[in-house]
Amino acid sequence: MKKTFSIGGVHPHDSKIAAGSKIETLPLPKTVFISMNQHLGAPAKPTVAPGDRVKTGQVIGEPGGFISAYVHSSVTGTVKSVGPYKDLAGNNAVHVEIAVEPDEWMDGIDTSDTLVKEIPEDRQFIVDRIKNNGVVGLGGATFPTHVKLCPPPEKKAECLILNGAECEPYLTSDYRIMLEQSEKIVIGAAIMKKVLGVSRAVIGIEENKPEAIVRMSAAVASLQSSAKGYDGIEVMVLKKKYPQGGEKQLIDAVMHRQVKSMGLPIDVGAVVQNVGTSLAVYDAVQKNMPLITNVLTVTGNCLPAGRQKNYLFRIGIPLSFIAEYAGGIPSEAVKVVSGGPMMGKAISNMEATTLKGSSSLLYLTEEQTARKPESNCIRCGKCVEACPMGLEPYLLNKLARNNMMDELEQNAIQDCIECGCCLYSCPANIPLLDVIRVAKGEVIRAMRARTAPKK
Amino acid sequence: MEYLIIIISAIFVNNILLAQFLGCCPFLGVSNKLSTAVGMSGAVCFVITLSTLVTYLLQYYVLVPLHIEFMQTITFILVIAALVQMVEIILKKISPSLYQALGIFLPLITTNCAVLGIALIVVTKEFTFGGDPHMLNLAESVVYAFASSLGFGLAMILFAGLREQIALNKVPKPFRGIPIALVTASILAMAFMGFSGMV
Amino acid sequence: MGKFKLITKGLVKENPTFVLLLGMCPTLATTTSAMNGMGMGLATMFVLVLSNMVISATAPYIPDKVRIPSYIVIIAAFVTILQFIMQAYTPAMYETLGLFIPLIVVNCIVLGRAEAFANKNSVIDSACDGIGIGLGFTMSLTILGLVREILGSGSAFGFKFIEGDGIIAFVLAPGAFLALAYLIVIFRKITKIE
Amino acid sequence: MAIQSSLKNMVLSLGVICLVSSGLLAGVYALTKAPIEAAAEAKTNNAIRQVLPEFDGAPELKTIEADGRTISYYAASKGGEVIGYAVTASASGFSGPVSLMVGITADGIVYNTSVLSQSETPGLGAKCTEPAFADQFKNLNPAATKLAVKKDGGDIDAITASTITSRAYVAAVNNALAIYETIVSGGVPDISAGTEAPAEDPAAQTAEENK
Amino acid sequence: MTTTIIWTIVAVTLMGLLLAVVLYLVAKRFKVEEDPRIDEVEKVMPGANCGGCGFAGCRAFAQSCVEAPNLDNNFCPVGGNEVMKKVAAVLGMEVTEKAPMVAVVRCNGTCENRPKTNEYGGYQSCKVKAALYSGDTACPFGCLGCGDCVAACQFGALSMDPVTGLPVVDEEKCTGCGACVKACPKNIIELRNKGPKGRRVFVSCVNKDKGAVARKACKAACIGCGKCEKECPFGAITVENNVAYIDFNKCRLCRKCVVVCPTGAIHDVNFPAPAQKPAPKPAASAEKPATGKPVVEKPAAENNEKN
Amino acid sequence: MNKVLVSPSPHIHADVSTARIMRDVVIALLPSVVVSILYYGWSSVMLLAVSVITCILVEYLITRFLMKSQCTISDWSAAVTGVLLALNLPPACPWWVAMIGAIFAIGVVKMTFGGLGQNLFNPAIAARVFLLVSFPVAMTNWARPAGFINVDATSGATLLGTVKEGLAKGDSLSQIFAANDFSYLQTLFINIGGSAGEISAIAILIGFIYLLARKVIRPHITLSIWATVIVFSGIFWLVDLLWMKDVMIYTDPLFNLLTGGLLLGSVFMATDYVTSPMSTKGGIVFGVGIGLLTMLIRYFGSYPEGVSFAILIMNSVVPLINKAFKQKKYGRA
Ligand SMILES: Cc1cc2nc3c(=O)[nH]c(=O)nc-3n(C[C@H](O)[C@H](O)[C@H](O)COP(=O)(O)O)c2cc1C
Ligand SMILES: Cc1cc2nc3c(=O)[nH]c(=O)nc-3n(C[C@H](O)[C@H](O)[C@H](O)COP(=O)(O)O)c2cc1C
Ligand SMILES: Cc1cc2nc3c(=O)[nH]c(=O)nc-3n(C[C@H](O)[C@H](O)[C@H](O)COP(=O)(O)O)c2cc1C
Ligand SMILES: Cc1cc2nc3c(=O)[nH]c(=O)nc-3n(C[C@H](O)[C@H](O)[C@H](O)CO)c2cc1C
Ligand code: SF4
Ligand code: SF4
Ligand code: SF4
Ligand code: SF4
Ligand code: FES
Repeated sequence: MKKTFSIGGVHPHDSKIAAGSKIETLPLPKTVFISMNQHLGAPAKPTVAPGDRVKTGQVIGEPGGFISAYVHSSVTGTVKSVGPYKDLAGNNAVHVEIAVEPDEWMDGIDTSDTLVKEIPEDRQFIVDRIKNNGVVGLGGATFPTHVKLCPPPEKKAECLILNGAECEPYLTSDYRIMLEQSEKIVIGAAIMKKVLGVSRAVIGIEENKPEAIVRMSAAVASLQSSAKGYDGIEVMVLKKKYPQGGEKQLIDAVMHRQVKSMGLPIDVGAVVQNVGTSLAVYDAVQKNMPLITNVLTVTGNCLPAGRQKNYLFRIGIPLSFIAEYAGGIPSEAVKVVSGGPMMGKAISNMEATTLKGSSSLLYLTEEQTARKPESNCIRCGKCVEACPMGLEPYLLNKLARNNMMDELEQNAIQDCIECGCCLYSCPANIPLLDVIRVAKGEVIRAMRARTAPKK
Repeated sequence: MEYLIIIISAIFVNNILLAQFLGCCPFLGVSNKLSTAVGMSGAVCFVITLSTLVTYLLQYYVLVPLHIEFMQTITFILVIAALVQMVEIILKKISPSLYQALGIFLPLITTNCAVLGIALIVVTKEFTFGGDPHMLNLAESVVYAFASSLGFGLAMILFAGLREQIALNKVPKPFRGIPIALVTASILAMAFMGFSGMV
Repeated sequence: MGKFKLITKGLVKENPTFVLLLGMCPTLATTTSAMNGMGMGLATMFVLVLSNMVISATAPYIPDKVRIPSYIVIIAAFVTILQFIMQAYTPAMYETLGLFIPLIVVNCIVLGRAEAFANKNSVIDSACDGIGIGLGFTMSLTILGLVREILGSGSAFGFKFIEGDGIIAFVLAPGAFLALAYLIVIFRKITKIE
Repeated sequence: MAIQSSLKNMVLSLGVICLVSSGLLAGVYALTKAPIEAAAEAKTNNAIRQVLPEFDGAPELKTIEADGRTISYYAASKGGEVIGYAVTASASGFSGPVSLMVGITADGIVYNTSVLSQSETPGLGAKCTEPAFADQFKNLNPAATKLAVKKDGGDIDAITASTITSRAYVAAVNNALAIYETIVSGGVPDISAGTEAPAEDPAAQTAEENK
Repeated sequence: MTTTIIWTIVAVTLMGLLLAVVLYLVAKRFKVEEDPRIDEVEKVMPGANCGGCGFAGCRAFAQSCVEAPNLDNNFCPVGGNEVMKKVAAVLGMEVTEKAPMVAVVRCNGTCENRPKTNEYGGYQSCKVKAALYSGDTACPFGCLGCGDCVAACQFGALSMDPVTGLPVVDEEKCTGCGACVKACPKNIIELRNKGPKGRRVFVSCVNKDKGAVARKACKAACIGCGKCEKECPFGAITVENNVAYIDFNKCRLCRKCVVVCPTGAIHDVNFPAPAQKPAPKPAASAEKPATGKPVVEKPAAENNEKN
Repeated sequence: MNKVLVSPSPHIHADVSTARIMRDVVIALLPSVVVSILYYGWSSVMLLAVSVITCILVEYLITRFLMKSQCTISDWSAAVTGVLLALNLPPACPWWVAMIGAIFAIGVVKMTFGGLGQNLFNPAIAARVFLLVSFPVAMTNWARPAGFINVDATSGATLLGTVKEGLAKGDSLSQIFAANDFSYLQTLFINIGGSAGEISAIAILIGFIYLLARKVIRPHITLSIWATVIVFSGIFWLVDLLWMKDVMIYTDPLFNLLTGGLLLGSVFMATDYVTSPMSTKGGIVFGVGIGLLTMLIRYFGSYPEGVSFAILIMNSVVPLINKAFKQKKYGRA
């Protein structure tokens, strides 16, 4: 039997419609807006001022804290403004606005196509490259990668897991890079393996991507036979089940270990990185290329077959530009989601720009996405069965609505990974996750407040 | 066997709360939370058993020889009141933790029908546990009292669990609080009728 | 407060059964018929009025620490007197109400009124208070008994108006809880007291 | 407000209250003792009168020793001759003892029965007090009737849905008949069975008086 | 008979005496530690247990009053000065009077002033909505309209106006407990001095965007133009982050600012007549947007002696 | 794009709804309904009609006029309660008994608690018990009305009732079975007497399989009830068989499984989401409890049938079970 995680999970329809579309490169618009808030943690501090000229790959924002990352210009041009600009949720964030001119790359960046297989020996060199090139996790959380690769000395990593699950329906960007950039991903994995000093790296891929499994296995085999440092890397086929890609679930599936409540993967010796992150690590380390591009899927059932696309984009391109370039928003669509349908964010402001972690423009129709009116919970237990964390969403929902903070904590609301399985499967259409997400925030805040003064 | 019959009868078949209506005030009053219900039940168990023992002795070694059985009510309640207060104080001194768990309910218990009720039933009612109708002897009395209080605890704890669940739901406004608790108690009493005839 | 008000407040605003929810055991146990309910109510009222008066008269002379035991003795004395009288003159009713006559001693209404009213007020006022609350209790028990009797046995005050039985559950334990629940709701609706 | 809680005050006040209350109680007790006893006696006499044909004066309370237990019964006489016995007997019903007063005439016929106490369910077993059921035991000749409910192969119609109570009633009557037999025969009563017809002639009564 | 009577009296009296002695000894050995004044203070509290005072319910507040050296830091917003005086009387302490406060809603983005740009489809809760995005209008600061504040108010002082889509405070019911202030994720509700006869002037907007952006989002937004700041003779108004704020301790209710505000973002309530314009400015008045309900609201409790 | 919709994730939903689940339960009940109509004829039709219509009507009236809330009859749950109640009544019981039962089920047991999902007790079961207590005569009248098909069966009494009566008389099982001409084949297809829903084991099992196939229920509760009944009665029966062969008084496991309302109760009523525990472990505890109580009542109680009481009693334990037996959580021991 193929491996998978042990608790809960759901099986939404795959809908990987754009899987067959090769990655195309998007052209550049006249202006880009590069957000200083591209990653988890403190926003970056802009280091340029209006009127400055910047080159492609030049640093324009420096880390604003320990958990933060560099931001680089994705284009060559003149800074027009530095200030608030609305993100895809309509909230203000600091963006650098640049008028685009033809590309002029920063010195030291290798823009050639040659594959560099030799892995640098110096770990510090690798980590610096990753940090200086602004690499963050591309699996969704955009957590600064260098932080994750430098666990505190008392915690020992045992296994690197490359997350190629892409368990969300519709999304195909990870799939496409696994097909088209397999070697680079494996090299990235070998680099991270080196940094972490682990002997094992597992590339987890769900069974619904057979071609990716073949290609990645071939890449691993060829690299293992042609260069050093690739031992211990394997491809693992996983059963199709959402949220396989959640790192806690992936660790459970791959290592049969469970991260304890409020713990980090490193506590059980695991480091999980997205395959896209691995590609970015390759670029950063082997080519000194900052993270200014990523792949994004434009998809949706209401989009005609020919317009299902995977694009290589530069950060800072307005979403409306992409939508326009890709043939406009279909008229049946009522919702545009950035990310997958289970965890992605609905976009209220199409003028917002792409970020390092952008992965899709997903068009959903009213029929697909409109929530049905909420009715009473019938205690069917479908949410309990679906929850991959073994929580009782129906109970959390009721406790939250009655403001019972202590009971919420006792019932482990803080463990919720916001995967959406509960809301997805509730026959009574109860907005479980909506309620849980906010209450979880409050509980975690209360827990922190409690422990903070003691330290 | 006879003790088994007494126990089953007192806990399930003739449940002190759901069939005999003794101790309804705390049943409705302090059953909001499971933890308080458990504490209250424990305290009631203790007091009922102890006071039945004492009042049984009082009845057969004081009142009957003196031919003043008609003073049952007044003497029993006095003794129970004093007993409860004494227990409270002793408990406070000996075991503060137990006092925290059970003791705080003790004052509630003096004016609880269940205690005086059981004490009176034991010395006034004939029972037919398996055999012919007869008055209970000391051992039977104490077992009966203890089992009755277990029945109290059982009903109380089930009820508290149910009420905690009700508290999470949206009960129609006019029914909130006591009315819905009474409806629940009604169905619970109906469920307990299933035990009828078991002894 | 006027004497009239003292008497009427027990009927509605401070109704011991529907508003204060006191004395639940006799309320539930003895209301299998309207007559029984009324009998229980009147018996309680007897004790309530007399003990209220005596406690009101003696309160100034009772030290705080023996307050409760003293009240209990006074109440228990009246209960026993009631027992004698009922045994002598209404033996049938005495037998029907059974255990719940001596249990008047622990009825929270009686001790509650002593604590909350009688020991702070004059003898006359305490008597009125006792009458008011007692009437309220009697009224509630009679109504509850009546409802249960009508539904459960198809009769009212013993007067049978249907053939055969009613919905027997109503004369049994579940019916007691159920009828009381709905009466409280109706009472709340009518009087708009929460 | 209240006076101080000193030891003297406490003892004094509680003592006085107890003294007065108990005195009052004792007084009322003395006053009502007679009516209470009269009421109790009236109740028994009424019950006896109900279950036996007319007799003179008050029935005589007697007891017999049987099975190590003392069983009391009433003998009623008319014109100096014992015309019948009123026997109390009970059996386990649905929710406690069903206790009957059974009147048996000197010739062994069940004259009538009356329920002394029962705690059966209202609407079900409690119907055993109603004539529809109880009248089956009027003028019943145990020799001619099979004293058992129909379900058990007897001649008595059970109360609907209350077989248990009906059985108890029948058993109590049977018990009474057994006691009657002991009374007339002086033997040991068999409380549990006793459906046979009464035996020969009344024998010496070994009952002695009490109190 | 007589023996029975005698035994009755003896037995019961003996028991009573015994009990009295035991209780006396008991009472002597175990003294009650709790301060009886806590009960007394609790009795004068309103008993709403709303937590507005910052304590876990009325009894906790009472306890803290009893323990505190003075009452300066303890104030029951529900009971107001009345109750605090009573508490002080119980404890024999002084109270410093607090001006009565009332909740005001600082958003003027009615459906008309601030058209919807998208439709919100999640759980109807401001908290949830705010966590998701900036809201279903172009103004990222304005009221979200799901009524968390209404649900938070224990006193029924808040209700949603179905026409404007904004909450309305019933100032007679509002006790100034501040629960709504805590509930609003957008920090729109503020507790302000109730003002003499309920009269007060405030800026009904919290939009921090630059003037043009704010104006585009909402016709009645404060655009941070600073006219009111210049106009105010008492220096009560400050403009910061593109939004004006009136300090209610400095404001003397002259209403000059109300007149000059080009968007009608400044509200004056409970004044008998609308603020007088010195001279009509045709261009501005023609464009002047519909303000929510500047001079409406129920008349304040007439002439309260508290001031 | 003429409308922009924004909501929190997830943005898609599984193809499930309350109404669909409830409709599936009604469908699963159809075989039993058909058998009951064929076997008991018009009286069965009438009971079903009265019960279902009253349930729906009462729910409608209460939501409309008393609660003044969204009307919920379109979720089909009232219909489920109605059908189940009707299937639980003796076929000869008068229509007004069904009506009172339906009013009690919906009006008291369901709506006073706030409607679907909020009730603590199973409405249909509670109503049946209420009727049993209130109208013991009507509810134990097993006379068999004329049906559309003619099955040759004699008396009206239920098997369990017959056995209980016989035992009370002092007969042994073999005598009773011989007198009543009992065969297992018969119980499987058509019981000789009983409420409308318990006549055919096959019909109920078809419904069970349908519910499982549609993933409406999971089998753990039902199976644990069966297992408990088999084990419990098996022990008594074996002891009886080995040591008291001539005077057997304990019925065998298969008999207990196939007679009475056990199948109906374990498949359709113990599995009611609202009134059963959430976790699998909890469900098993719940099922074992029902099985045990059923057998205790059957063997030792005064009622011949114990499933209804057993379910009702276990309903009241559900909140405690839910607290004690939680789903296994990720990363917590
Ligand atoms: C507040 C916070 C602190 C974290 N600290 C660390 C850390 O110290 N070391 C580490 O390796 N990962 C750390 N992580 C990263 C998480 O383990 C996880 O990889 C990241 O949140 C992305 O996972 P996701 O996409 O499943 O949410 C942290 C994450 C958060 C949110
Ligand atoms: C419910 C859920 C589903 C996820 N699905 C995926 C996924 O399909 N692919 C993926 O790469 N990361 C997924 N993630 C993010 C991973 O948990 C994790 O953050 C990521 O693999 C860490 O790698 P990164 O730091 O390179 O992003 C998911 C997270 C959650 C909470
Ligand atoms: C609450 C309740 C009270 C009952 N009361 C009696 C009763 O007083 N007498 C009785 O014989 N059976 C009583 N029963 C038992 C049932 O009615 C039982 O079915 C009956 O005794 C035996 O049925 P049958 O008489 O139809 O054979 C009671 C049952 C319940 C649930
Ligand atoms: C599997 C399943 C079983 C059900 N069983 C019952 C039942 O036994 N009795 C009932 O009244 N409703 C039943 N219902 C319907 C519904 O859950 C019930 O009316 C609720 O208890 C009312 O809140 C059932 C529903 C489902 C899905
Ligand atoms: S969103 Fe949270 S509660 Fe819901 S299924 Fe996922 S982990 Fe469980
Ligand atoms: S899935 Fe929905 S209806 Fe079912 S238990 Fe969970 S919250 Fe309730
Ligand atoms: S409106 Fe706000 S401040 Fe006023 S009473 Fe309500 S919650 Fe408290
Ligand atoms: S004022 Fe705040 S809490 Fe109230 S509706 Fe508006 S956003 Fe929500
Ligand atoms: S009357 Fe209060 S406990 Fe019985």
